[in-house]
Amino acid sequence: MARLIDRRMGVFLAGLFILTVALPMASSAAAGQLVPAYLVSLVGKYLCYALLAVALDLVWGFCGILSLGHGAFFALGGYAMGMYLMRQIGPRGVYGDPVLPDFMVFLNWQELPWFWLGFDRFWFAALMVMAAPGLLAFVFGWFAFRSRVSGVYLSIITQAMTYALMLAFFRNEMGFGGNNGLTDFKDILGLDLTAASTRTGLFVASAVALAGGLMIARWITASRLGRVLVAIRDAEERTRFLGYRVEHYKLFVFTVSAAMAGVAGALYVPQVGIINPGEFSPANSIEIVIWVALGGRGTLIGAALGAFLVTLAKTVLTGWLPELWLFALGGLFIMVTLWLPGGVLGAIETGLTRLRAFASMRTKEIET
Amino acid sequence: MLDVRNVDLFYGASQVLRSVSLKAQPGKVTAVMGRNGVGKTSLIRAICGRLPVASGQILWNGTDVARWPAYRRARNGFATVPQGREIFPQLTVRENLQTGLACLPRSERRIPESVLDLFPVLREMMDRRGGDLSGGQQQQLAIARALVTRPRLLVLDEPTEGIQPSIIKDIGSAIAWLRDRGDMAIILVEQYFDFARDLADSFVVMDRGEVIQAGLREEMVESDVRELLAV
Amino acid sequence: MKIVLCLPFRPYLAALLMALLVVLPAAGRTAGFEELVERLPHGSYADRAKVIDAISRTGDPRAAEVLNALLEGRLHARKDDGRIVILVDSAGGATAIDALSGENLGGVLAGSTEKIKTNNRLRGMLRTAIGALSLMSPDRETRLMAAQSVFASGDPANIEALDAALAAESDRQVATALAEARAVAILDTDAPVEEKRAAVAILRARGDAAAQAALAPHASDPAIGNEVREALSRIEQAQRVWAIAQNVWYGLSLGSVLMLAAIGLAITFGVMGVINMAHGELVMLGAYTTFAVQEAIRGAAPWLFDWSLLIAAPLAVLVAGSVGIAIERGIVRHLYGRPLETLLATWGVSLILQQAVRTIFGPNNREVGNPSWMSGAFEIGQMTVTWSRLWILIFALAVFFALLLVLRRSFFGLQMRAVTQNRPMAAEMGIDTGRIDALTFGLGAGIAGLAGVALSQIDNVSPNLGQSYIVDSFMVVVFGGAGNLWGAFAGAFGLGITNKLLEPWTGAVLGKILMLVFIILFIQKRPRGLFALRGRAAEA
Amino acid sequence: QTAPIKVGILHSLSGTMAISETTLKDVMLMLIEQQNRAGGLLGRPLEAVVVDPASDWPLFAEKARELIEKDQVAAVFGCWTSVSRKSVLPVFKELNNLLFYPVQYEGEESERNVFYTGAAPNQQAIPAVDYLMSEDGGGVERWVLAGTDYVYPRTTNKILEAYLKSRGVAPEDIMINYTPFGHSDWQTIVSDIKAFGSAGKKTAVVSTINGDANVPFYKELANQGISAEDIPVVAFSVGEEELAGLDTAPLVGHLAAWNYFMSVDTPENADFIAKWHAFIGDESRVTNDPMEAHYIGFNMWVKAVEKAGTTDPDAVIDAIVGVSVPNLTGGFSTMMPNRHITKPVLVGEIQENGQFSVVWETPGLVVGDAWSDYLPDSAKLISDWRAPMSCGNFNVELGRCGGA
Amino acid sequence: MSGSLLYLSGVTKSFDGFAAINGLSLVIMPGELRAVIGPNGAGKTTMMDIITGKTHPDRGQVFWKEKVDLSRIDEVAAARLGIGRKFQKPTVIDSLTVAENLELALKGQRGLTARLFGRSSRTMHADIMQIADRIGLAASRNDLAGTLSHGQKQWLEIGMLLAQDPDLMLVDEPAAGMTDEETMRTAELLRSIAGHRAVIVVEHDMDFVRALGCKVTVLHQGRVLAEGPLDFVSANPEVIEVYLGR
Ligand SMILES: Nc1ncnc2c1ncn2[C@@H]1O[C@H](COP(=O)(O)OP(=O)(O)OP(=O)(O)O)[C@@H](O)[C@H]1O
Ligand SMILES: Nc1ncnc2c1ncn2[C@@H]1O[C@H](COP(=O)(O)OP(=O)(O)OP(=O)(O)O)[C@@H](O)[C@H]1O
Ligand SMILES: NC(N)=O
Ligand SMILES: [Mg+2]
Ligand SMILES: [Mg+2]
Repeated sequence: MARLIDRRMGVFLAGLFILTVALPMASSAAAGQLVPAYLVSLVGKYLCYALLAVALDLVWGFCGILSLGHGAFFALGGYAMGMYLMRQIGPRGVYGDPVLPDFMVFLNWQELPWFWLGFDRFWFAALMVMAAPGLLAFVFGWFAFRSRVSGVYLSIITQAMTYALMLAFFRNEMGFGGNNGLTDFKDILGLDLTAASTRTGLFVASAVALAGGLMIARWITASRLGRVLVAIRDAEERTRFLGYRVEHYKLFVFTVSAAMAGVAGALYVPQVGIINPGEFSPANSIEIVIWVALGGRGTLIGAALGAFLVTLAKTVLTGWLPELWLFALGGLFIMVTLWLPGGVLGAIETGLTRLRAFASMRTKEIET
Repeated sequence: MLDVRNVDLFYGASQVLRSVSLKAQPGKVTAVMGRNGVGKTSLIRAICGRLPVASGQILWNGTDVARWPAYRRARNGFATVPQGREIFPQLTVRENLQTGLACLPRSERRIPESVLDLFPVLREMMDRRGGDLSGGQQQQLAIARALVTRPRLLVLDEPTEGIQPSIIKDIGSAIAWLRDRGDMAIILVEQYFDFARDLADSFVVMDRGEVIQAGLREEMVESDVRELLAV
Repeated sequence: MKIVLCLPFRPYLAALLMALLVVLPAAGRTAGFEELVERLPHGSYADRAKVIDAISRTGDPRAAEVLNALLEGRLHARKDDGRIVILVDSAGGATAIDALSGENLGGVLAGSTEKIKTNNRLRGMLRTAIGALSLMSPDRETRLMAAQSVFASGDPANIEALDAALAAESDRQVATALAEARAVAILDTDAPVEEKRAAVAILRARGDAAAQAALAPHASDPAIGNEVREALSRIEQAQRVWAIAQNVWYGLSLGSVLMLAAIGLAITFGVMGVINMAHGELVMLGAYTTFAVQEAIRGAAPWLFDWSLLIAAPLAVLVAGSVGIAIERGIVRHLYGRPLETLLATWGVSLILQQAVRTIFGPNNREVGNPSWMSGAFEIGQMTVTWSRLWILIFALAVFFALLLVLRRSFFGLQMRAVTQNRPMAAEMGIDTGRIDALTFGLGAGIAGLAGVALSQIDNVSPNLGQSYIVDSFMVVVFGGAGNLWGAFAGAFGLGITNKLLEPWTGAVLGKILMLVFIILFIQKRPRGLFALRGRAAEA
Repeated sequence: QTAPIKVGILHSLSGTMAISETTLKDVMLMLIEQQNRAGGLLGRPLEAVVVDPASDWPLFAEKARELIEKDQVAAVFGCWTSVSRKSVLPVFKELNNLLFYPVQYEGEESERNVFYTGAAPNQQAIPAVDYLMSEDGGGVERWVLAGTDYVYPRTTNKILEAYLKSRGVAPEDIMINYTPFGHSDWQTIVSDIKAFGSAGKKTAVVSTINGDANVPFYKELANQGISAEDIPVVAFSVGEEELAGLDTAPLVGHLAAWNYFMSVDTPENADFIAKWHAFIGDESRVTNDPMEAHYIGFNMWVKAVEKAGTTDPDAVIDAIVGVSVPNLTGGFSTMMPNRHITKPVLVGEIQENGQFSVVWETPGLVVGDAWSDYLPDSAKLISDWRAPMSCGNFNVELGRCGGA
Repeated sequence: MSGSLLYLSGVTKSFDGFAAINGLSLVIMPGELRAVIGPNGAGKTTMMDIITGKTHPDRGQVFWKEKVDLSRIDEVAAARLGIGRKFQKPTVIDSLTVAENLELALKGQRGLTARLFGRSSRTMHADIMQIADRIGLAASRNDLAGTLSHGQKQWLEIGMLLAQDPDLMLVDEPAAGMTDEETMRTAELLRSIAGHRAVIVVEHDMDFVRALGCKVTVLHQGRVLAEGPLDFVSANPEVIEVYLGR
């Protein structure tokens, strides 16, 4: 365990813990709403993104698989949760149909499609949250890795995958609500989604999931298996000659990562209140890559920080500079690449080292 | 003539060259020797301009070129046969040779026959991709490519590595021939002692980034040098 | 649940009603040409239809011109005295000609006349009427158009006119058109069976969808039903073949668009290995350059309009190319050896470029017109080929082969490939890598700009233009095999044609999905694209 | 008390929808400025709070929450796509605020907190089809329903299909075609339309093609030489703004159905256009239907606030039903109890100058119908947010409100 | 061949019509040390590619322990059968340390779960230390392999081969870039290894080959030109002509 939590991870988890405890408290009525209540869900959303970034960093940073389709796994997890939430509405839909969601009613669907069955049960949905993206990743990866598709070729076909899914989910015939997606959720596990306590619960769940995701990723990468992953990233051919079934290793992390992304999506949906095919858009997946690159690839915590920072910047800037924010965000991306080659985390660490060196110099000076 | 003076070089925080000095004169071969990892290649790279030196001078006919970009040095007569060959894998053999023409005025942009005479195997492989050649063939191509630029300073980093004996002899005589033409200064990094001894006019022996012995061939005692190269 | 609220106080509705009351009785009796023309501005569209019909029957020699002016929206009523005038463009504005007397009434002020409105139905009628009236026109083109519009109407009332025209016609093509128009009309009369059979044969020879539509109602005619059915099945067969040809053409044309969009990327990404997310925005800059050029031309030198694209093309290369060079020198240069970070930085660039264009040109679509040589279509057999698509195809091929020549045959091309394969070694061979890098990136960007000029002819010119092509461009380059120009070529046309052959079967949405699935599967078979490098060289 | 009243503006200023929505942000700023010049509201100045939801649907919800919770706006004017509206809906319900939605949409919705100032299908689609069936419209018998594959076109086409069948159109005379968002290669579809239209019966295209795809669609129509006399296209999403990106000369005669056209000749409209040009500083900028919808919606809100004497949402919601304000086509629009408004329906023909010329209009105003009469499950529902019904989905068969 | 470890029979491989290997036959017995020499481009590396499953021959068979046909399996399977390889161009995992590179190569489980749950044992550490010592990299065992010099990478790769402990080692030009003394050390090392396992060495350094003191196979144009003790083959006029030079 000690090896799992190094200093960096320790500091991060401690920070996360403080945030998890402090934010709901500060926003509660009891504390006189030190911060607006909506921050709980907002930060919860960031945490989901951070988990997604960690999932991508696991495959990209440690195994060299640049997936430009991770948004698809996130979205599938989100849809699995969304379907559960839709079924929870029950007869409270506008047409009062006890089974069919509203979008099916007005487009004349007569019965629930088979793939919606079971989603009225939470355990089933929770399983599907991981199983659906996991299975997709497994099947996709099985073929791609076995055929030794790698590098940009792999990146582009993952992009093709998410793009194809986006188009498919846009189709109303698919039975997932088309462009409008799934919305107007009412409650989860019988708890009112608009209640502050539910929100806090989801927020805490997201924090726990992020911590869990980080630990799992850390456990994998710090294990002896992690070394194989790095070997694959740096010299795939060579690793084969050492007798490692490269495709199995890739498949394993790819699937784990997809399931992790699915969990992130599932926690995201009840907090933002909608899941729609836009989540499958290639641009979304590229954004995930951006978070990781900005935070520091191959560092896990950097990925989480990157997601947090970029989405926070987006929130702040879209409100503060609605017509100029793209300039600011674009400029930020350029500056980070040019001036912070190790990403934000790298910069923080070099900064800290310098500071420490400076501090120790000062103490020495004082001593002498 | 090339005069390297007190060059320091770092990879990040670790210093690999410490105040290294070396001279190379036209018509002469300077051999650089040393065990693995002592900094020979790093020195070569500093001379060619691939790596920036932290301090020191690289004088080329009196001008300090230490801050010049690599291509400018090449255009002023530097040519390199790097360790590991560094053939352009997806260019054909002919195109690999043609890259050296960038140093020459437009009117002289031709591959000289003399270069191909030196390595006849390349003639047969003109249209094959460089990356498809065998290791030894690539090494020959790398030397030929350097010669296409009509250098006045030729730097060879372990040119016999991976070459069959008969061609090593050919390369040896080629270097001797180039030396004897008298217009070219040659720096030869070599671990193959006999080969170096036969060609060199002067020696530099390095250890841990420093020159530990230097001098003319006549001044060098074989057993001493072998001693220095041993672990 | 629908409630219609009537609000009778709406003023102009009431006025319309009044006008109706006045005009309606007049339409009943036969009237002279002049009176009919005077009546045109008044009444509803239905009334106007009756008036037009009556005018075309007067046989008045002025009828064709008046109706033509009405069709083209040049027939106006003067507001002060109600005189009907035809407006003709003249230097410094419009000149009015009295529709009845032909008297030149001099220039008119904007707003002093009111256009006599038409709608689609009236325009259809007008075309037929004008057609019947201009079958004998001295101008060949006019006669041809006339024959075609009479064909479209299929009105037996025109048979006499057609006969007369046919007798006088010397041009073969016009004569055929007249005969076809007559054939359609004959089918609706009770002409003798023999004559009808001949008509069926003529239409069968014509063989297009219009002939099919004309024949179809007579398929169960007891007299000629057999011939008609036979002719119809022949036409259908021929059309199936043409449909395939047509789809292949569509595929080629889609392919040419994909190639144009992708080919710049084949250089920056395929050859240089820079994941250039701003590629689409460079295409967009080319399109906006075209817009700016056209805007300038519209303002300063309208006669140059047909040349606008030729002027825009080099400027687009310049604009996009310079931006490309700026991106390379400012950002990408520092990131060689860190290819994935170029993704982050160029994504930033793309955001900035998008927003910059939005700020400068506004968020809306901008209008880029087609020069006359890029407008319209021509037919090859039963296949329609639009000029814009044909020119884009030619343009794409020209760009492709020019680029191929540069890369393969020029010394610049050689240096460029050497630099991208091993930058430090290239420098040691005396190649100014910085310059070559900048020029290569600039070349890729410039070609993206060229693509923008072409795309402005068929797509939106909006800040989103680039985003809509970037994904497809990457697919094309990778499908073909990065690093190989022929790969981009084969990728673009392969995907274009496959897509267009799929589309009629599956519809556009499913077609696109299948296309993507196809790419995914294809890459399994050829993990390094269609034109993959093989052998050791590829691994090195 | 002179603390400003804040008004939220929730329109995308970047991303794919910026193309349509940016103008709506501008028109809102203009309306607010005018209101302030006229003395504000309840003696307080109005203050616009502009945010950019960036065409990102979940971000719409986030921004809506931010506007309401952080900025404490009194009402929000915003959204274009249905999905963005769906995304923010729960937020407005939960936080009990007002959303004015200015775009034509598929209907099937009636929420207490949302005011639909754009057209419902019965205020646009059905009258347009009626027109085309009429003698003046060319007596169309064969129909191509072409749309982008998403909910608005799907629903509208479902309604139209049912409506056309109820008017005796045979199923083989209806062709339905869907394309992806941003579809740009229309060669195949346009030639299919041509083929479908050459069967002898008068054919028309009803287009629910979404914004971006329209330009290439019309360019292809023009290039393949489909003239409005042969096969007219009537569009529900193409207005003056979309035409501004096109050379309209080859498109003359194609149609659009809206509740407003810039060319409408009324003093109110002339005044509006003049003010718009002055505000935006560009004489070439056009106006369009959703802008009018915001004009109406804003004035209704102002009037309701004045009536209620407060900006308190509950009070305004109660006050606004029945409020009637002038629209720009020479009449008045009234907020109905079902949260939709009364509007005239106009059919316009594209002119060479990029404007529409009105060729037909409904004799009176049409009330927006939240629940289509042509969809079986929806026909049973009516909406009336006044007491005692107080719901948006009263089921006449069951005699009670559905859902929660 | 009875009792053979490796048996190539009539193997042919062409690239775009050029026959790199042309009817090559070769037998290696268990524990044998064999030197393969031959002109540049003779097909030595290609032969190793074929034995390790990287390249599949157009014709001919490659038998492993008389049973397994190596021409049908891939590199991973070949490695798991016990065939280890050092490349002509040294390839190590740049962002792992020397010790980690060795650990990765260390004989043992290659399976996913084993590596995920397994922990490194004391004996593994000892083995790694011992090998690092043997290749002269003990001091730099915690340096990243990417920062090693060319020759050091050669050594590391040899070390990885040792760690793998295969039945057959294919060593492509191990002495390239080494000093003469190191070259001799390498020869000694390989000699000591042989016996327990078979070793095929490709080298152009005749002193080195002599030091190996084993049977020599001369390859030329993809087939065996001569075979026997070094002195025997180096007296062969054809070998002198195409390879050694006069
Ligand atoms: N990219 C690098 N980063 C950090 N250190 C490096 C790098 N390249 C080489 N070194 C270190 O620098 C030192 C000198 O390396 P160099 O390649 O110059 O040695 P060399 O004398 O050429 O050795 P060889 O004979 O093995 O080629 C070595 O200790 C090596 O570990
Ligand atoms: N993938 C390939 N495509 C084309 N030619 C190839 C390929 N692989 C090898 N060759 C050719 O096959 C021949 C044999 O190459 P190989 O590398 O096996 O030689 P070698 O005996 O190892 O030479 P060296 O001693 O120089 O390393 C060479 O002429 C080489 O050019
Ligand atoms: N509501 C619309 N037009 O999406
Ligand atoms: Mg070296
Ligand atoms: Mg070899």
